[in-house]
Amino acid sequence: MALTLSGKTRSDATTETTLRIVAPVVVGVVVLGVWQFLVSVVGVSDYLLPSPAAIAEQFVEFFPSMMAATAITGLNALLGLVLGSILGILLAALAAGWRPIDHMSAPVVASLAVIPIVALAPVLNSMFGADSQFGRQAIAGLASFVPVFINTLRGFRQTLPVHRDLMKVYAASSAQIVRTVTLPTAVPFVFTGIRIASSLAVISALVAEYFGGPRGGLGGLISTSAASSAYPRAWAYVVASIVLGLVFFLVSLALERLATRGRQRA
Amino acid sequence: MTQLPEPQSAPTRSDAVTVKAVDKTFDTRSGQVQALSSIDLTVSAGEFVSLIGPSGCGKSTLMRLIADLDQPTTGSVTVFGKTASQARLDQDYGIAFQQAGLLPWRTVAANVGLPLELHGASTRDRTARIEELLDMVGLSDFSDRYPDQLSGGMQQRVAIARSLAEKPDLLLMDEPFGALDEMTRERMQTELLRICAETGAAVVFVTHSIPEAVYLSDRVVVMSPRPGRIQEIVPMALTRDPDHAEALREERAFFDGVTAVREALHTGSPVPTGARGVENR
Amino acid sequence: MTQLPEPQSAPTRSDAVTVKAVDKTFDTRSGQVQALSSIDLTVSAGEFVSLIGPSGCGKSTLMRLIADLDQPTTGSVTVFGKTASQARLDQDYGIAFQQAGLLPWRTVAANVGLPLELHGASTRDRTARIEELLDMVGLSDFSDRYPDQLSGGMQQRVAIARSLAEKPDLLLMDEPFGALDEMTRERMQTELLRICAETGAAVVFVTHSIPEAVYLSDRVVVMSPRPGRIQEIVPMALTRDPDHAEALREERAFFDGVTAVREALHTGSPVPTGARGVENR
Amino acid sequence: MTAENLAPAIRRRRGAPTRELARWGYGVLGVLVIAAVWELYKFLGPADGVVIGDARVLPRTTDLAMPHTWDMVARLFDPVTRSATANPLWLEVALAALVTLGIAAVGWLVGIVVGFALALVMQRWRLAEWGLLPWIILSQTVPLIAFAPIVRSWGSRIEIGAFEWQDWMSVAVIASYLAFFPIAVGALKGLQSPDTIHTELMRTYGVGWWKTLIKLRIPASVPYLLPALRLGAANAVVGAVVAEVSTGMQGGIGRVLIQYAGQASGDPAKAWGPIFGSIVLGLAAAGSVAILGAILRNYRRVEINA
Amino acid sequence: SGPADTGSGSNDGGGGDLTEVKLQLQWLPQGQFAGYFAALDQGYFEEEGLDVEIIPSGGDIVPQDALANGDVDYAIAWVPKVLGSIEAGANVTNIAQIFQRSGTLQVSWADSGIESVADFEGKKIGSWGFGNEWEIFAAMAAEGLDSSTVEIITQDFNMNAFLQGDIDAAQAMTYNEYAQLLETTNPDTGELYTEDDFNVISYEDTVGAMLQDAIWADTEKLESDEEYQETTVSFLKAVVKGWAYAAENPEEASEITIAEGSGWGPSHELWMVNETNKLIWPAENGIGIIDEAAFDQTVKGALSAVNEAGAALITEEPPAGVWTNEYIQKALDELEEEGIDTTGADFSPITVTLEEGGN
Ligand SMILES: Nc1ncnc2c1ncn2[C@@H]1O[C@H](COP(=O)(O)OP(=O)(O)OP(=O)(O)O)[C@@H](O)[C@H]1O
Ligand SMILES: Nc1ncnc2c1ncn2[C@@H]1O[C@H](COP(=O)(O)OP(=O)(O)OP(=O)(O)O)[C@@H](O)[C@H]1O
Ligand SMILES: Cc1ncc(C[n+]2csc(CCO)c2C)c(N)n1
Ligand SMILES: [Mg+2]
Ligand SMILES: [Mg+2]
Repeated sequence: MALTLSGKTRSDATTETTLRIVAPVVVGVVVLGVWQFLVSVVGVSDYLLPSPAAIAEQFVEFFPSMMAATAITGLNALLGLVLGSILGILLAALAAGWRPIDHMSAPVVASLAVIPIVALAPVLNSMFGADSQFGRQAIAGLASFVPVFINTLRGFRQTLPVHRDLMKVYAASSAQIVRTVTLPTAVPFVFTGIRIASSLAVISALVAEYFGGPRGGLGGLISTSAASSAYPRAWAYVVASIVLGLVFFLVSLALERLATRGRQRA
Repeated sequence: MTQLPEPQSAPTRSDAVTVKAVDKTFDTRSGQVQALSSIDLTVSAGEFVSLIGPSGCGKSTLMRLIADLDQPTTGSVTVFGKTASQARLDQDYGIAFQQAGLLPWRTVAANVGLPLELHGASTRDRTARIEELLDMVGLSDFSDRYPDQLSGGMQQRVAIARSLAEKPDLLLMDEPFGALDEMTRERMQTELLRICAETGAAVVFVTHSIPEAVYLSDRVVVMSPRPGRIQEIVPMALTRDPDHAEALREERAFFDGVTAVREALHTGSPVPTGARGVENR
Repeated sequence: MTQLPEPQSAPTRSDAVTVKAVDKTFDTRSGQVQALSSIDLTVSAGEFVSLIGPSGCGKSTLMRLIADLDQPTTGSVTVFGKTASQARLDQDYGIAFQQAGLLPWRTVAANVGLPLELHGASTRDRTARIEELLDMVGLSDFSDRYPDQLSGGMQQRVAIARSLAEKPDLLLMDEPFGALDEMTRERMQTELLRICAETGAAVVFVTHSIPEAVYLSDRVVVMSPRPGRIQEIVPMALTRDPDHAEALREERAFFDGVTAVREALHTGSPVPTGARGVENR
Repeated sequence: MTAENLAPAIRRRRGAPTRELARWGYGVLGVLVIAAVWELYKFLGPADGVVIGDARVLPRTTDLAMPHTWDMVARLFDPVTRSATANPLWLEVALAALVTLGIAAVGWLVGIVVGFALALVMQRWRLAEWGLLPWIILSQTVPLIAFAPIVRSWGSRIEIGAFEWQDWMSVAVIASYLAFFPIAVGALKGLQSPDTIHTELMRTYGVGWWKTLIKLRIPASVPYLLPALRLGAANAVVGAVVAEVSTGMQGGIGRVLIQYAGQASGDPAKAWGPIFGSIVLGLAAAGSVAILGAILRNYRRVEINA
Repeated sequence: SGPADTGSGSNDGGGGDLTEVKLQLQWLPQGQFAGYFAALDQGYFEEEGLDVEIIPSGGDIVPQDALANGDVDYAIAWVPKVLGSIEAGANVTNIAQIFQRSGTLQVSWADSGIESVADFEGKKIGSWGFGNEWEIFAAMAAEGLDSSTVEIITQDFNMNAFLQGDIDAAQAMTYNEYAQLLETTNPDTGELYTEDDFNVISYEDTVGAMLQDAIWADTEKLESDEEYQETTVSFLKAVVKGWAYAAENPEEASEITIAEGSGWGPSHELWMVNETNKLIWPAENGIGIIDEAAFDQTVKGALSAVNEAGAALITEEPPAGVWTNEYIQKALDELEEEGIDTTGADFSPITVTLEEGGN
């Protein structure tokens, strides 16, 4: 079946839309099924990697705490994402407008892109205080900053020469040029950056919880549960974090689609 | 062959464009490139002048100098008696490029209204003028569409409407129909002639197509390759009657014009009829 | 106007292409699109046939059916007496598109040699053939260059050399000169005629340009818009003499051919001379 | 790209070497500016930072929270501990970084194999793309620390002949989990990048999927693959460092990071050594992909915005 | 006397007969585990016919799970954490309670007024998490406080959060984090902090006290595998000798752990070995013997502790056979015969002066 689909240009649109949804669901169900089968029928040890059923059970049992934890981590990730994105956009605007800033920021941004959270978390906790969520938000912010900055800067460089000429022809002021051409051109790129940043923000906020700060977030609960061998519960929290990451990703994807709606790509 | 003396235009209005002894040299990584060399050209008000020549001969460069998108290395460019820069600030010309260059996030109406908006026209004036312009290019029904919902020909018509927004007395067009298919192109040409007749604007028109240049122009400026020079200026003797514009294309005078421009081009070009062997081996 | 009877080609060789009662319908999101409707066409061996028509009339689709890049909904396509698919596997045709479609990471020589390499020709045979082909298109000095170091016209010549690599008896060309400027285009046309004369290949040539079709073809197939049909087949009566190929463009017979094709086109097209108003308002 | 080359506004007159030098100069200047801002804020800012409402929006300026930049640098050249045999800090960090680099390289290679294999499968069967790609994206939202015990446990069960699972292999596997993602996505994009005109050309030559893959898709994927490999390399390093902490592996920079972080109360500048080390490590890993890019430069004649 | 090589000399060709044993630690190599490294270094394991590999762990490795999964043969872990694992299905047995006392402190500033667990109410209480927090919850439960009455803050690897006032009372091990405080300069005086600067609540003095470092073995193998039983006794004998060595030679022991990759400075390491010794010695009933009362108190505390997510550590009594003195007793008996003191009756700690930064 897959064979015939790949080669031919049989563009049955509705089939495609359906398959695009059904295929991943089938893959998911099959994997979960095989996993459950291995655990409950073949008898593979479910100690470290519990069965889907056991995880689901814990998920239901701890649902309220799951929600509360998701809210805490989600808020940190969101604030970090917003903060990092704003910083990224502003700095990218500076770098686009003034090349020395671009060159000067290059090594700093490259460094931020390769620095592990483990390295940064204790330092940020010391600097901003372990009793506030700010350290985690800062980490999520730094993680978001990098892709937003890179993509926004690229976006600012995408202004078509013909549009630039046009603005000059109209004797437009710098402010007018930015408003009518530069910004609208960059917007889809900014949103692409935000989409990439969204999952990073969640995972960073979550991992940062491993390294100090107030408790109650998903990361802390995953580690606490795992430390007392409550693996089904730990994985239930992992599922919650996946869902959180997915929500962030889908929302930012929707924003990106909205921002690029009705535009042809060059 | 030397340049023909320019025909004197009607003295009632001042000249639209005067290019005097212009040279243009670009600095590039691999050294200097002389794009234009001693260009002299006058375009009278209301006159339609085409620039034709092989790729890289400096047609676009010349047009950009007139539009003040670039400055000549030596020589001067005057538009309606002012400096090119002043003419640009005064919005004395409208311009259209090969790519329509519409802003994809604006509707057709908003694209056409862009120059008006930038220059602070009131919303009411703008709406009225946009309607008028879209009517002129036959796109009234499409004012709320986005550029990507239009065909290439329609997009180009929007760009032309936009270039006319400020009722300029001079239109600069750099291969505006280059991306269109032949049939659409012919239609657009006819339309452009009609619009020019309506508005009385002078036009500097860059093209690669001999028939297009012949069909549209009062004079065809044939340029030779680097360093770009004016090879010859061929005056056209076609009688323009907007109601029979199409028929023209099958007239003897038209074919004669084509032949004249072809020959002027081949004189300057390094690859005339018999020299093929030279290039191939 | 109905289809003219096809002129009988020399019976010594079988026909290059036979298209019989072909319909082609595409399924799209917004429903079915009929691209071609009851197409009948025969291209004799060694014959040069152009397809011309407004954008979207199905020229490319027809060519793709012949190349077995797509299958007809009904009807049959035969190439040298075999099915299109068999002909493709047998490498009975060479093909060139509007974009040269060279592989940017391969040198000119490696691009030309690609089909030979894929079909397992020995390195020695390959080198010899590549040399021959580059010589034919006049690019021997450029064999070690990369495509991005060539002008558009040169790239297109490489693509043509590549399409000739396996000495096909049929060349399929979809607007191969569409992206070139008029002057380069004219040179390429002349060159193509010479190559065809040398190799004796039949050609199916898609174009938007009337002069190009007229200049190159034995017959011009004029197509009408959706659903794509053959409007008329215009035989050309130009005497082809490779040594005076260029002069042809300024002959009466050439202009007559142009007029004939223009008229055939406008009969089928919904926008003839006077009907402009219909589209504009 | 070409549009940019032609755009007059962006053209520069200076020669390439000068420009390159200026770039580096600005880069160094950028780092110095950060250091200057750090010191300036440390000098001017209140000891307890700037607190608005409940949130401390600007950091504390104590030596504990923000050591002097010169102390951080000077600390690099002091011995790690008082013990007579102790190496200078920078050497200790460098040795650990090399260990991590080796492991990350293995993780990167595993990531390449897995990522590329997935990309091939997804390119070959569209249904596979639809079915797998969402999960591949989702996989990166799983905190990898959740795996550490599983990987170590499953690994320790592998014992084939003389081969025995080592601690560092667990770290490499976890590192590859981060590395494979950009490579799978980038390779898929790259393999799908050939224009229809090229794929159809191959079809007119009557060649099948494999030959098309080797002659067309793989060479065409290079411009997409290189940024993906660079991202993958950076991810492999980050993954290796985190996995070292997670599994408690000895000898790598992750271990040094937590060790010195634990000593930060009494020796605040010390903790910055391995932080700088991990940055240099990441930059080196990502930068080494540039060498690959130079080797493959003929395949990058068409640059893309990836 | 330096790293003596009593045992290493006997490694003459008998290497092939050694039984391979893997020991999983609960953290990175450091003085806390000096006895095991000393036993390795001094060749005590080899003398017992064992080829021991000591495996350190990091943040996410749970030693008792590595044991339960069969990855290792023995594991060091705190009793309350293992109780949780046992309820989750781990089948492991405590075979030697090395630490007789809890080494956990809750440290606050001398002027903070936090002098007992009852004072925690409304305060920011630091803990590392990772299952190290159950003593706090158990102690609070005994005072009628539940986890919602305090704000629990996860501490990271150092004491900066406490030093900077982010938390009111920090969790600290006598042998590690407390030393970290004492080797930090007080910015007000320019001198190191002293014990007088802090209030110290020791969980050992509360009902929340729980048993800590114990050696755990695979229950099933203990029951069915005779070879494993023998190995266990041999293993414990070597371990006891190792700890005895550490008690007598804290300086050498700390050098051994530094050589094994502990990254602490020398004075910190020595402090750690010395404080660890204090948690082990003297051992009235013999080192490693499990005191039933202490174990029951740990179980009781574990049953009463509920964390802030509402999860309990355990909900029912652990099964019988969760601990046994059988093997440690056998090991001690054999060692007594060899004339080794296993109670440390005359143990006396040394005095360690901490240097700045532990150096
Ligand atoms: N900004 C620039 N920097 C350097 N060289 C330039 C620049 N603009 C144009 N040139 C060079 O000047 C010459 C003339 O270019 P121009 O674009 O005016 O030619 P053209 O006649 O418009 O060609 P085409 O028909 O291809 O549009 C060319 O050789 C071109 O490479
Ligand atoms: N793969 C396809 N799926 C759906 N519709 C298609 C497909 N290919 C072509 N069409 C439609 O078939 C019609 C004919 O297309 P075709 O490309 O053959 O036209 P053409 O004559 O080559 O046009 P042009 O001159 O613009 O190249 C068009 O309406 C087009 O939209
Ligand atoms: C990431 C991480 N941080 C702290 C601990 C806590 N911890 C476990 S054992 C021990 C005492 C020896 O210092 C301590 C503090 C941990 N397990 N993992
Ligand atoms: Mg031009
Ligand atoms: Mg086509």
